[in-house]
Amino acid sequence: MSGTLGRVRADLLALVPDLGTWWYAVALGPLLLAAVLLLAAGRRAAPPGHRVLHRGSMVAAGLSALGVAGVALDRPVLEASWIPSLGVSFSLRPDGLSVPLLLLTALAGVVATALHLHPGREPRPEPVDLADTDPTSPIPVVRGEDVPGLATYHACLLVVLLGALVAFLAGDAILFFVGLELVLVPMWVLVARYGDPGSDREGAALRFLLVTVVASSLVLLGILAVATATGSTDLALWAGEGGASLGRGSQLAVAAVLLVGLGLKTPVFPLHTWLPWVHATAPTAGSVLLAAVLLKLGTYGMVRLVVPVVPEGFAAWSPLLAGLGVTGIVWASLVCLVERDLKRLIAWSSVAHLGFVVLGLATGTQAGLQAALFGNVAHGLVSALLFVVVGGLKHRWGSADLGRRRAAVREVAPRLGLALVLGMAASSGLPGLAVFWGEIGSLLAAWSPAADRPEGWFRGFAVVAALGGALAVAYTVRVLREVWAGDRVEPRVPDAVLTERTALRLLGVLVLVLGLVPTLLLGVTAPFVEGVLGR
Amino acid sequence: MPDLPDVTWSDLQLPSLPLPHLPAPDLWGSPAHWAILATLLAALAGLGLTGRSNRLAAWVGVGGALLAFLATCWQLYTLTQIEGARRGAGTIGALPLGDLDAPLRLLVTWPLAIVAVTVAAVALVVQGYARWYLWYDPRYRPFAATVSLFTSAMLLVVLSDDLLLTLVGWEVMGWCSYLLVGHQSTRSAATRAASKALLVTRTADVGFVLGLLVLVAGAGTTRTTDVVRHWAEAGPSPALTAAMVLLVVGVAGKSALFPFQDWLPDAMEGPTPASALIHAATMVAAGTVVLAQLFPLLSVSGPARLLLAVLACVTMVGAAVLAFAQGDLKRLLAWSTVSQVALMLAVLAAATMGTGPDAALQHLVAHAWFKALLFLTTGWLGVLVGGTAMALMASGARRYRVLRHRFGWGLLALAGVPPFVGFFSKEAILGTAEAGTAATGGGFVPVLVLASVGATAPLTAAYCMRAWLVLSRPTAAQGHARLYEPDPVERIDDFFDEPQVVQEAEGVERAEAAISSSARMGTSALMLMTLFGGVVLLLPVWGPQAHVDLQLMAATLLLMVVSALLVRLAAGGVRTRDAAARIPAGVSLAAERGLHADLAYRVVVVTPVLALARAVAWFDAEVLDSWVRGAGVGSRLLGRVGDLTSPRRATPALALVLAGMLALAALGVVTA
Amino acid sequence: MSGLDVLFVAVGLVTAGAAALSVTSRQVLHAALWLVVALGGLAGCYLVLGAELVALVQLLVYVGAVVVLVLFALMLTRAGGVPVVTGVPQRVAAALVGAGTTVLLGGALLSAFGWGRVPIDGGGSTEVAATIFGTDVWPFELLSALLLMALVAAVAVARAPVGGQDDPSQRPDPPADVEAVQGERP
Amino acid sequence: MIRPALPYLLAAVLAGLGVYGILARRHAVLVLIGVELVLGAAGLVLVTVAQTGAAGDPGAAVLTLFVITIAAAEVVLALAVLLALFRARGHVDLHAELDAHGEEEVRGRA
Amino acid sequence: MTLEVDLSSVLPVLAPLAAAVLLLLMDAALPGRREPHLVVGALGLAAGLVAALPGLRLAVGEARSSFCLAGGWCAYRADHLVSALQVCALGAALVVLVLTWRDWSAPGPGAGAETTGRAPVVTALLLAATAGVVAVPAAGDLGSLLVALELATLPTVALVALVRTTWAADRRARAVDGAVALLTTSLVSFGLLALGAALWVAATGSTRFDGATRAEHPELLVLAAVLLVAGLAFKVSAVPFHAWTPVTYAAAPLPVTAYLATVSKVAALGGLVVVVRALGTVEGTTLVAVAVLAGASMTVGNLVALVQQDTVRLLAWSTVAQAGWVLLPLASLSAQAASAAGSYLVVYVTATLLAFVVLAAVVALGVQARPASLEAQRGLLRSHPWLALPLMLALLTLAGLPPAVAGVVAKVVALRPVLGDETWWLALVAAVNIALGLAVYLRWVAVLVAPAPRRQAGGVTAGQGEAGTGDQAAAAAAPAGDRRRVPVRLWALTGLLTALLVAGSILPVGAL
Repeated sequence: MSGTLGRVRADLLALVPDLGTWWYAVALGPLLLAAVLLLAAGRRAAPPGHRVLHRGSMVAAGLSALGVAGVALDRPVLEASWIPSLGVSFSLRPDGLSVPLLLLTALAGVVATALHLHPGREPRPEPVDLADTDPTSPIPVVRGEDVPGLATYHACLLVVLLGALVAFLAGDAILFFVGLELVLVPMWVLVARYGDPGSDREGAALRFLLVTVVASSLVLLGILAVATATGSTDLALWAGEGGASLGRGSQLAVAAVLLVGLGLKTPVFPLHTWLPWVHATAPTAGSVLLAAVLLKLGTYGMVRLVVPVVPEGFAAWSPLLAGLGVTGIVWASLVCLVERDLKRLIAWSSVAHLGFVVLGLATGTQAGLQAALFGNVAHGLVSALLFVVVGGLKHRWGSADLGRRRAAVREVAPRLGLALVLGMAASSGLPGLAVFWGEIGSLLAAWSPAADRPEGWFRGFAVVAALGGALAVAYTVRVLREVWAGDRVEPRVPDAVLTERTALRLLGVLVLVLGLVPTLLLGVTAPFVEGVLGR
Repeated sequence: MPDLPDVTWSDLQLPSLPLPHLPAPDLWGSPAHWAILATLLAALAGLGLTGRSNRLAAWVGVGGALLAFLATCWQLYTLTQIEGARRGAGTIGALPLGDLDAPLRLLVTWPLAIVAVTVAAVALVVQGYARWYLWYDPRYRPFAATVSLFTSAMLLVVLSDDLLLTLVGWEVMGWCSYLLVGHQSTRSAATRAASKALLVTRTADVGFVLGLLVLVAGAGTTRTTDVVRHWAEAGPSPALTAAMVLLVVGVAGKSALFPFQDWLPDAMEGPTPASALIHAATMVAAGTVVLAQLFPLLSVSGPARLLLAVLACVTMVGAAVLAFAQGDLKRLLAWSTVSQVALMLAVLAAATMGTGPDAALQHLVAHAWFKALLFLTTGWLGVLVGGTAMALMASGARRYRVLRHRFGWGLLALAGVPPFVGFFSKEAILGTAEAGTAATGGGFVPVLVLASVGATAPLTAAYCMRAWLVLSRPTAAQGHARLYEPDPVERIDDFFDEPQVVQEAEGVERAEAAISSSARMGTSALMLMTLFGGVVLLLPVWGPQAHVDLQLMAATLLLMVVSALLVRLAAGGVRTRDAAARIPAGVSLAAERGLHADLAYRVVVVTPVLALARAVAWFDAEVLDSWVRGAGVGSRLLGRVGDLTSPRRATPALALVLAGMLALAALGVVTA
Repeated sequence: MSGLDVLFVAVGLVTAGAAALSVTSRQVLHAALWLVVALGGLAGCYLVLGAELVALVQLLVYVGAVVVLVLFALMLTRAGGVPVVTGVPQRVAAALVGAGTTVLLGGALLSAFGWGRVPIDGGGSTEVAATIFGTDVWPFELLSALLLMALVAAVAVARAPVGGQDDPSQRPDPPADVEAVQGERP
Repeated sequence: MIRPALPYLLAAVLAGLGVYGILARRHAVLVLIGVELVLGAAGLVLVTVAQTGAAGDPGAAVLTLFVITIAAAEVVLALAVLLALFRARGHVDLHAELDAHGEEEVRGRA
Repeated sequence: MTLEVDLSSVLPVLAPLAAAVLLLLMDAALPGRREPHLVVGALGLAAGLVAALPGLRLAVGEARSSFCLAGGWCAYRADHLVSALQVCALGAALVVLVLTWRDWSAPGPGAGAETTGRAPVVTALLLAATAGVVAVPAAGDLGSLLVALELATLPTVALVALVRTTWAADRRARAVDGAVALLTTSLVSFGLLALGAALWVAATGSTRFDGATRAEHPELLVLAAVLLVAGLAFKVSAVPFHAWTPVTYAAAPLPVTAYLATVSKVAALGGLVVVVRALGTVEGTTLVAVAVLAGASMTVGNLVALVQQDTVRLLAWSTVAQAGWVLLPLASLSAQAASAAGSYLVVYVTATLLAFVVLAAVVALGVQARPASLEAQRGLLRSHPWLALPLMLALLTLAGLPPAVAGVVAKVVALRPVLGDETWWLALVAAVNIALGLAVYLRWVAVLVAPAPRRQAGGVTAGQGEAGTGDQAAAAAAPAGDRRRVPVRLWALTGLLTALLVAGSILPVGAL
């Protein structure tokens, strides 16, 4: 079977035109160009209508996705001197670790740009008589609309994508950092300006920004410490050295700083409190990008900057990291049982999923790392899917408060309902859908961690994580019971529109494909994992 | 009692027939692939591609099941052509997980192949039946797809040679049961029951997953045969015991053993085809399949066996008693399922390596036939009379002659009356348990199992008798019965019709009065299997068997007859001929509510967990988050303080300068 | 204790005493006059140390020009019309900081150079002059620019209409002594 | 022969007195006096270093001259500014509010 | 004793000086004319700039020097870093000159009365101060350092005090207040500097900076260095020597504030670099003082900047914070550290200048009563995108956030020496301050990005001239409806500086 896949891949590769490093131009160029054009267009007194902006942005994201696909297949290496005095080069070097995330980013980009932006509006009034229905309550518009600042909105989306792609592609630590930082301001604008007007969006945006900037600063410290020790900022060289040029104390310190920084971004348990706020406030596309791309930067950073670079330091911290990850799983799942805001609930479930990812990482085994990488991508897909659904529902309902009375989604919006069921099922680790393999892999790895990890602790973590898995089902059931099932059909809300359907289909199919054939992804990451831990 | 000769099972078995050696070309993978893929693809296609057409969805669902059935039959045939009758097959390729070997392979052996055929057959019947049963249901399409998926998952469990694949099938079934039970999501009872089913089974699955982790971690592979070999070679160890105990807990959840039993009767909220599928051949029986696959490990870990035996025996007897007291036929069948599945598991606990686990699988197969038949027939009658409560069902078998044999044969098989299929499987179980007793010299577990089985048999007979008495009660006005008899049911051609929304009312009416040919055919097939399925159990392909103790058999049959007569006697004075009416009302009510297990769940698990969740949420918002909020507020406050205290006069500024200088200088001198 | 030591102690005591009075005197004018004494004493110290040129410059520039300038400023600003000293707490703090400075500096210098005696062998005036016009010509040139600019700036600032009580139309004359400073260039 | 400790001590005392003068006085001119004392202390150290052989080159003495001259230049400008201050505010109190506007801004907010 | 004199290498100092003197002479010869003076001044600065440019190409170890002794010591020594600082200072001064062109060339309202003190004088002062700034980093001995520093400081005091005669009397008085604040601090700092210099000589036995290798009294040397650093730190506005900064910045005319915030800082850093380099040659010395100063400056500066309501004050406190960043690398006392600080300073100066130029343009627009207040700039991105975008770029550069990669690289460069030394506590303080700083600048950016408020008609009345900055009175005099145009020279400056930052972001040159 894998032989067939390999052949298929070879055939596909033969079909792809060999553009070499020009792929990068295709992948990054449209984003940059379109972002600039959109920004300029938004400045005009009479900006173009939403159709033009929306389509332009989608075309840019689509083109870029094509380019990313080309990059993923061709894997060209670009090396150019950038800041010679610091020894920093502009090097783009995709590998088994980054390719899945690149593709995920491109996909998330297409989805995010495809979704319509709607002007924030007040929550729909609740029917006075709860038993009765309120046929006059307005049905919200879910198609494209002329929203003020739409051009800037799309430009911000594209810049976020650009930054994330750069970070994932970067073969140089400083370049990675630049990419990491590039996403912050547009994301901030997205939340602060286009977020839910009913909540404190400025506060949430600022919270996001400050937390992630503290995180970035710590990452920068770590990067610089390693850079001064090794005398280079080349990530491949760092990984090759395996921390040889750092003493144990330095490794511990660097690992601590980097892990705290990246843990804030990921986010890992006690540093997670910003995430639900931001998710609850961000516009749907922002949530999609945040979940599918930005959080990935944290875990990617851990795998890229910590695991191979300061192995000794990482090994020392990994029991703590794993413990925090596991705590996060249970913690977030418990909160999900009582959370009243649906969007926040989904955000909490993200925390739980990333707990599994962190647990896998911390085990230090190939199985764990593979599972973590898989779980990472799977979480990106699933939470993007869920945020598309939940964001859509929130717009339709006027708020995501579960305490409000509303029509059963299954009755009034079956397409959204199906996507919700799929997403929640995947989120609770239903096998055959993507998340399962990451979770079970993490558990397997945690039960038999690497030789230098305390086995007893990790087994305990595995037990707790398994319990967390059961809690995930509990909150899934809760959501489906409260949102999906039921007999109310008023106030009516429209079902998924074309853009949502397309996005949901795209994500749903991928969730399913990855769940059914996990080897597709595991095969891509395996060489990298072997290279890191097989030494 | 006269001295009866000893008979071993092999004496009863059919002679091995020489089958012609025909070429067995395997096109594109093995039949196992086909069986699983056909149903899986049917599920996906049913969800994604059928659009709004119920007819297409029906074709897809039934077609998938048919294909799976054919594939499993073909698989039986191919097994006869293979030396050793074991056949492995790969799936999606090994997972590249570094040191951990995860080949994800399938394996077919004779017993499992027969189980697979049974599963596929029941699924096929259920699909055909569902098309009729949900004729006017706007959600027929997702239902059909879910049934397909469910079938696929069960087949995967049955055919899997990899613990991961087993887990996949295991969990998917749990989810599908959620969707099927909660099919009528507008009814809160259905949603509640579905949630409960999923939650209870998934909670127990934590044990399953952990047990699996232990096994896999020890063996370094997920391949079941290798795991079994590894641990069997290693011999009994605490780790193995722990793993098996955990697995037993997981199985207990899925199979509704005590203390997880309560979800199953509630799951009757689902549509009847779903009940038939879940409770006859698939999910609840999956534990039996898995433990049978791991039987060598179970047999060497005493505590796990003990646990399994105790749980199963308690459940077996208790459920049989509760079944008797139910006021709803479907719930009676549900409790009966609980009891019967416990029977299968109990025999696994009692069996030794000498006898092997096949008696459990035999009972699984037998149970699949008759329980599916009973459920589907009950559903049919339910449609005709508008509910499944005993009061509504009364005289059903008299009013509708077409149902009479279906009910009668099904109940006879359930009670284990010869020559029905249940008789053979029960005898196999009794024999195996007795063999276990003999092998261990009267060990606690086999004795317990033997005693419980012995006790369950008459109890089963009793509730079967009760049901039959109610169903076959002479109708109050025989004239009415005549009215139905000339043309008992109308038929509809469901595979070529499409219910129209505008004709919904008419459709309902028709469906109430009519049965489709496919549904009728399916139940007929099941009926036949109930009668002749014993032949399958007598095939020479089953593993080493215990001998049959004719004395025991006779004693059991005698007990059954006695209990049936007692029930008849008890029913005598009751107008409805319902023996359960003799039970005090309070007891009866408690029994119908599953002895308030719900309350226990809520007190023991749900309330504490929710309280913990609230505490956690509060802590998170008020304490953990405070550092973020505090950072914001604090820095602004500090800034304000700094702004207000920053000198705006020259002299204080100079003081700051000089004091700063002094401090710095002192610092410099100290650190120099 | 050599004669030079005794001499220095004598001059030093005078200097220190005058300095102390100049920073404590409540009379503004007295303070300025005590400063004259202190700076003069300092020049004396230089003389004792054998640096005649520096002593001379000190006398000329400070006593002759700066202090005169200060006195003029005092008169022009009508003695300021403000309380002379700050409140007690600040004075205590000031004393602490001052004492700290003394301790720190004295400690550092004494610990570095000890209590021993050394001969006075500084270069003569010619050497200093040679250095100024030879080696240190660059800072010297810059210094001349500095003085020029200070002068220009002082004139401009003093003449600038600054608002407040001042009426822009009545521009006062610049301080008459500015040129005097310029004249004292070494 | 001389004990360099003596001039150093005097320099320290002068510097301390100067610092005290700077901090304890409100009158701008008196603050200026404090600064002059500190500068005097610096000069004394320099001269002592130059004259007791601690310095390798005669730059130390020249530096004293530079310090004195710079001080003079500063005093010139300082007095001009003080004059301007006096004309603008009617006092030369260094303890007076210099940033009334900012203060008012802050108070307005608080 | 022979002294090699190479006039071409000291031309960056001499050219502005000569121009200043020429200006004063011209003032005598051509009373009443203003433009020629400014042209001469600009030419002088430009000549200095051009003369300093070749220094940028120097390799490591090479230097353009003058006033050299046979032993290899030079009183003036400009290597690559120093030349870069000089170019930066001269360029920034040129920008300030252009910024202030109209102010200083325009006649006042009364016939013959001048708007700004005496325009030729202020120009001369600016030139002289710049010459001092340029001379500081090249100083080879304490004498040159002290004199050059004072040359760089004293004229700025006068510049603060010399304000437009058209301003309200109260406003002019406040300028004097600002001058007093600057003056007193600079006086005391000079006292410290002098003491430090004396101790330095006592410790090393030489006034020359190459003599430090044979320090006989290391503890004395450290004390001297601390005093020198303390004396210099006031100029760079490091905490606790910063108190004058907000007062003076808010009081001085906007161009002068810009000058203080940019060119003056070069002098301070130049002095620090000289000291640190000299100290770096001494074995086993550390300067915790610099680390403490850096940490305290950035923290206090950012915290207080966070609550400011006036952009000039915000920039003042941001200067304090940025001073911490400039000082940060110097905590490690290495040659690399000096370059790092220099690089950071260059980026900082460019960004700050850009911010001030845009601020001046906004003031020139005169649409609000208090154009420098933060609220007045709400919605600037909508109303004047081509002003707001450069301003945002400048702010992001100061914050160190992409797309202003130049700022990121500057932060990277500044942090590297600290991490090379593994001074983790300082690194962590810096990390926290990146976030704090971001909050500061993004608060401003958020105001720019926010939707514009509804402007009530006639909200501005003439006479509300007490607000923060420069062309206030004139701005207030204009009725609200009359939207004045931004002068071309401001556009040119904005464009130039933006181009510099953008170029630096695309192709960051990194360390010097």
